[in-house]
Amino acid sequence: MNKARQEIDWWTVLSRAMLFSIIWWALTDGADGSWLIGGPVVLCALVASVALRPKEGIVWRELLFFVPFFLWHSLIGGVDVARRAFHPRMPIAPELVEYPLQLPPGLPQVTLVNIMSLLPGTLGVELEGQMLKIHLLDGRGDYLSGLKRLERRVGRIWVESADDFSRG
Amino acid sequence: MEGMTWLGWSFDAFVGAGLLWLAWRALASPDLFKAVVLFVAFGLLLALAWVRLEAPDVALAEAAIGAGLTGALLIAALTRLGISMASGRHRNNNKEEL
Amino acid sequence: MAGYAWLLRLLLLLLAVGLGYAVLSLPDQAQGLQPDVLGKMDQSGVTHPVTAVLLNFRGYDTLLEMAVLLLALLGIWSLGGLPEARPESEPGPVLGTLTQVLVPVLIVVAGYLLWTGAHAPGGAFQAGAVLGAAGVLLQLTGWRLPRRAAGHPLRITLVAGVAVFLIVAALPLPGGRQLLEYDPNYAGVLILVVEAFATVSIGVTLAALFFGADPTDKAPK
Amino acid sequence: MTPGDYLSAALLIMGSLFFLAGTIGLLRFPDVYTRLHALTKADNVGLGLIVAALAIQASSWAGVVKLVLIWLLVLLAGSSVSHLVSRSALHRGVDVWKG
Amino acid sequence: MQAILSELPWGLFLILIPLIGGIACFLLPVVARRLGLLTASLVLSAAVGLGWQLSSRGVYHHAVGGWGAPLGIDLYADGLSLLMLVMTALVGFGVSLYATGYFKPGHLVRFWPLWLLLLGALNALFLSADLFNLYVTLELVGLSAVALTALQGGRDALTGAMRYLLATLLGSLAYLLGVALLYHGFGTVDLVLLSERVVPSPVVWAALGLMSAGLILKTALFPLHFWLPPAHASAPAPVSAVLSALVVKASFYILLRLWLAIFSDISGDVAGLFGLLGAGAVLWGSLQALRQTRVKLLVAYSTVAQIGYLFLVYPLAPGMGITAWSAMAYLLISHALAKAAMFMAAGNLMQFGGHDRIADLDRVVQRLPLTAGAFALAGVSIMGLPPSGGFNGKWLLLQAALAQGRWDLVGVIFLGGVLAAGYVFKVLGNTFTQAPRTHEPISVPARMQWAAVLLAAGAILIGFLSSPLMALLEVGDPFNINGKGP
Amino acid sequence: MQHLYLLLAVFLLLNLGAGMWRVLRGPTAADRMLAAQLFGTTAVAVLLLLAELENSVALRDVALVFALLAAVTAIAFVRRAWAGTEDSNDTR
Amino acid sequence: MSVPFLYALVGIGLFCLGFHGLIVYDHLLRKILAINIMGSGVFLVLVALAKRGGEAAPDPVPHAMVITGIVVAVSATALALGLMLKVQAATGHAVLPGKSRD
Repeated sequence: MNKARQEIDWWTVLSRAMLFSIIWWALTDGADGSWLIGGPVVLCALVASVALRPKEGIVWRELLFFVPFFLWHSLIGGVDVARRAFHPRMPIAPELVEYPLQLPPGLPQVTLVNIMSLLPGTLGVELEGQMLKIHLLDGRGDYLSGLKRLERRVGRIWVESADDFSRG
Repeated sequence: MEGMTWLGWSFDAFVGAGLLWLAWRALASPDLFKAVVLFVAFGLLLALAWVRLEAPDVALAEAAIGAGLTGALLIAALTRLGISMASGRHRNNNKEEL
Repeated sequence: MAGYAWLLRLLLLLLAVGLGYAVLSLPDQAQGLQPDVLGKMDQSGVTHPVTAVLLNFRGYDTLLEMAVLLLALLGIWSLGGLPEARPESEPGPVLGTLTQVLVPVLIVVAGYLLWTGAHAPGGAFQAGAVLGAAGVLLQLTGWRLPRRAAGHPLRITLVAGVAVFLIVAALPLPGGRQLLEYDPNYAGVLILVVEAFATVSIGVTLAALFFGADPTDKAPK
Repeated sequence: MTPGDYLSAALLIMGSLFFLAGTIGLLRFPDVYTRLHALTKADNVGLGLIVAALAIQASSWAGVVKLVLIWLLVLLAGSSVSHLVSRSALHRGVDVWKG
Repeated sequence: MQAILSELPWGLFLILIPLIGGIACFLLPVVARRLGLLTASLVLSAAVGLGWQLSSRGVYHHAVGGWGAPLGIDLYADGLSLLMLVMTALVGFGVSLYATGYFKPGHLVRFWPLWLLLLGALNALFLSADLFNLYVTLELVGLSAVALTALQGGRDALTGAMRYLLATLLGSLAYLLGVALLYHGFGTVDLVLLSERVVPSPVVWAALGLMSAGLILKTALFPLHFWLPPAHASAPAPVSAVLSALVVKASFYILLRLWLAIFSDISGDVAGLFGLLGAGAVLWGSLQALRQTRVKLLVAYSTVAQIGYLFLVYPLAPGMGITAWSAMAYLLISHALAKAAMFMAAGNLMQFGGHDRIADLDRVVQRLPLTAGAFALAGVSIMGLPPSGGFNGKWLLLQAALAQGRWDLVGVIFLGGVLAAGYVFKVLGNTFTQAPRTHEPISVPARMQWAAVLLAAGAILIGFLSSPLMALLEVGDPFNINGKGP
Repeated sequence: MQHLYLLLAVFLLLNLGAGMWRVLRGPTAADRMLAAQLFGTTAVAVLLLLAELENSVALRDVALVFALLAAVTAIAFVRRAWAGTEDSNDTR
Repeated sequence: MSVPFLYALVGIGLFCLGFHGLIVYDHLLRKILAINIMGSGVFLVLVALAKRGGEAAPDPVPHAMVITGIVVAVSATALALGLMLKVQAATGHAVLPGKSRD
């Protein structure tokens, strides 16, 4: 009955309040007096956000490490696809493969699918249980090791999977 | 400054021509879904026209309505009409019935 | 039939040429109300001209315009339920997450557009539209208004914008002043109150337009 | 032009080229899935580079955060949509193009 | 007391009361019926209050927001606006009364908010002196009218409503483009200021064409009447009454205002065109009405014809001034009352017999005497027989035509009257006879019959009220009789 | 710098025009939808460039709204129009 | 001819194109699109002509009018789409019955 209420995690609430406040600050350019409206608005967003997803746990340090990794690889992804698009003979060999996931369901898996679509050669097509169908732009190369590395890094960001994917 | 004027002109000319072309195709294409997508694109281009005309208020309204609501409304209506959105090779499916 | 289409096109071409000629015959200088608007800005309660026109100088139009929006919803509700789309499948975790992230951000941005309307482009309608998009997104993810909120709470939210606007508009009347004549000292606050309610009402109305039928309707045909 | 301006200009031009690549891919690639690859990756990198270029020019930190926010939103929307579209294409039995 | 009453902003009440009433009916469906009737009576009293105010203090003027004309929006009421407002309040009250008997509870709950918003929108329209504000009210009127048409569902009503919606939107857009051109040409959308600033130019010509075409389409003047019969004939009876009596008059009113304020000086040729179309409408509409086999379609085509008479006034006005304009005033109000009564009577017949086929009307005179009487009374006014408002209108029109030697128009007026007699008696004749297919009557509530009788009697009564009506009409000199002159 | 912003805006606009070819050709509805998605992203870029050109906060707000709502039409498409598996005719 | 006039002419063009579409095509969805395109044309004329006269900030009144107009257009579109669905449910077709103009 009080399930939702019990599950409220104050760290989550606080971090999200911070996040929305930062967004508000960025939007209003830190104008004076904007908080008179900003306060209630951030509160509304917070309520909606908690109602939709009561909690999640991020390992902030790992997220910070992840950013340069992601930026670099998405740049590579862009260059890769651009190269294939511009190439006169269009060197692609698409393939649909299945990839067994180690990540727990929920945010970790969703993050993986979302990020995968931005990295070289991979596109997350379908998520069913622990099986992920991936569309590869070029099935000839070694995509498996890259995927495994990505999965590990994504796993470390989230509290629920951080222990299983810790460094070492 | 000469170059700026010229570039601005060509931008406006492309937007204007694009608007007319999209409107024409949206009305004339036999596939209703195509018409809806073209109309959504028309709305987005119109937002650029408002920007060029120094009407950011209108552009904001157009962006919010055109990108968020009209497209969704039209697509939902199209689905409720029961029009199948099959491939282009099966024209008979998505031509408007009479 | 071909001859007829040809004639129609010719007539429309003539119409276009005629209208185009009329437009081109206008002088190169605009002769609008811009000087009047700028001259009265200090009494309007806001510093952004478009907002001043929308909510003060021509606020009466905006009041009626909100009635139009409400009316469209009443019209759709009175149609008595639209044919249902095919039953929806599971939204899937990716869409669910997207909605969970976007909806709060949409709320913040709507609030920002409302706030910024007082001195820069933005305002109640734009904010309401963004809020409405959040409602559409929720519906597309499979979320439905809880039953206990679908009756009076929903109806009150839908009319709140018009109702508050009407009240604020009528406030000066007992004092012998005109409809919508704000005291310049309080104009800013009053406009903000009207806009805040309008934003919520517009957002909810747009989302309800997307939903289609009165959610309390027992048996949509 | 300051060194920052040169950097911005370079980033802007590169970003636009990525947009071009996305469009070329959209036109040349053979099926929905491959076109999705082209669109999401190239356009998001393109927008990222443009955002980076403009961030260099930005006058305040709030402006930078706003630009990054816009980019992140487009990234999120782009990757989610590409997943959703490819998923429903698969469900509807759109075959994968092979050589 | 009297001082306070004459100070009250009655015009604003006419707009605010129905808006508030509509919202209240939406929020409290349980008491919607009582609220609706209360609102309709309040609107009627506010209209009376405004009339009293006008007769004692001259034109009503209210600068919304206190800004004044070019920047703000002005509300304005003179004799002409008052005529429309009183007409709206009278028909509105009758329709409200009638609707409580006509609709089943489920539909009635949906009817009230839509109808009260329409009432408020009509009042706002008749009170506005601002072209863009008129556009907004025009859309408000159009959308609520369409929603009301489709209220009970059914194939004909839905397709009729759809056609109506497209026509009304098209008309509004043409009007709006005209407003855009006028604004950019002369820097204001206020009617009074525009009338001072307008000079003949291509922009005015284009605006004249667009706005006239759009408003004529919305008024359903021949040959742009194609959408009217299906919508008016298939809508629920009280809605048909409102559509024919009030809604088409709204766009006509705007056209008239535009004409008087701006366009009459610009072009006299267009008046001839209006007269021609009006004559076409009278003849074509009457002939079509004669051909119909269903009461409601017959009445709907009769509306097409009667709208024609209103346009016959334009070519006669320059020479005859007040005679022609008074004719128009009589025709406007008597047609509104009579046509509303006719549609209500048709609704009663439909409820009574379950159909409205003319040939199968089964001894209605004996079994539904009040309804048959209402139809007959309304018919007297529509035909233009004395003593009735319709007679006064057509008599004045005839005088104007005779005085100017417009024998063609005289012929049209006569022929229209004869044809009207034909279609009215076509219905009445069948009410006496026993139909080949008899049917079991379904009882019709008394208030539905009385509402029709009251409005029909009103149409007759107008004929006796010529001097007070004329006095009111001249408040504010809406037709420029004393001002610019012909 | 100003020249470059406007030049690239024109370039991106032309790019969009080329993308419209995909809307016309299809072949599946999803292909058409993709082009609309391209429109959204590109419009954000064009708006950001124009915002820089005119140094206008408002245009950045327009871009922000575009970015936020770019997904809505596509999601409506996926959830309403292209949901289900009953039609397996479209092979491409 | 300056930029505002260019856009105003495009607006006129859209108005006429939409008008043509409204008359010529039978499917109600297309008619609704046509009405919307006509509306956009009118709005374009309103806003474009407000920018005449070059460098000064444009007249805000037409902008406010267009925002009002956009709300009205959305309301009308939503109502029209709902009505179209009901017409299709009642008649089986999303076209108006009667004399088809092809």
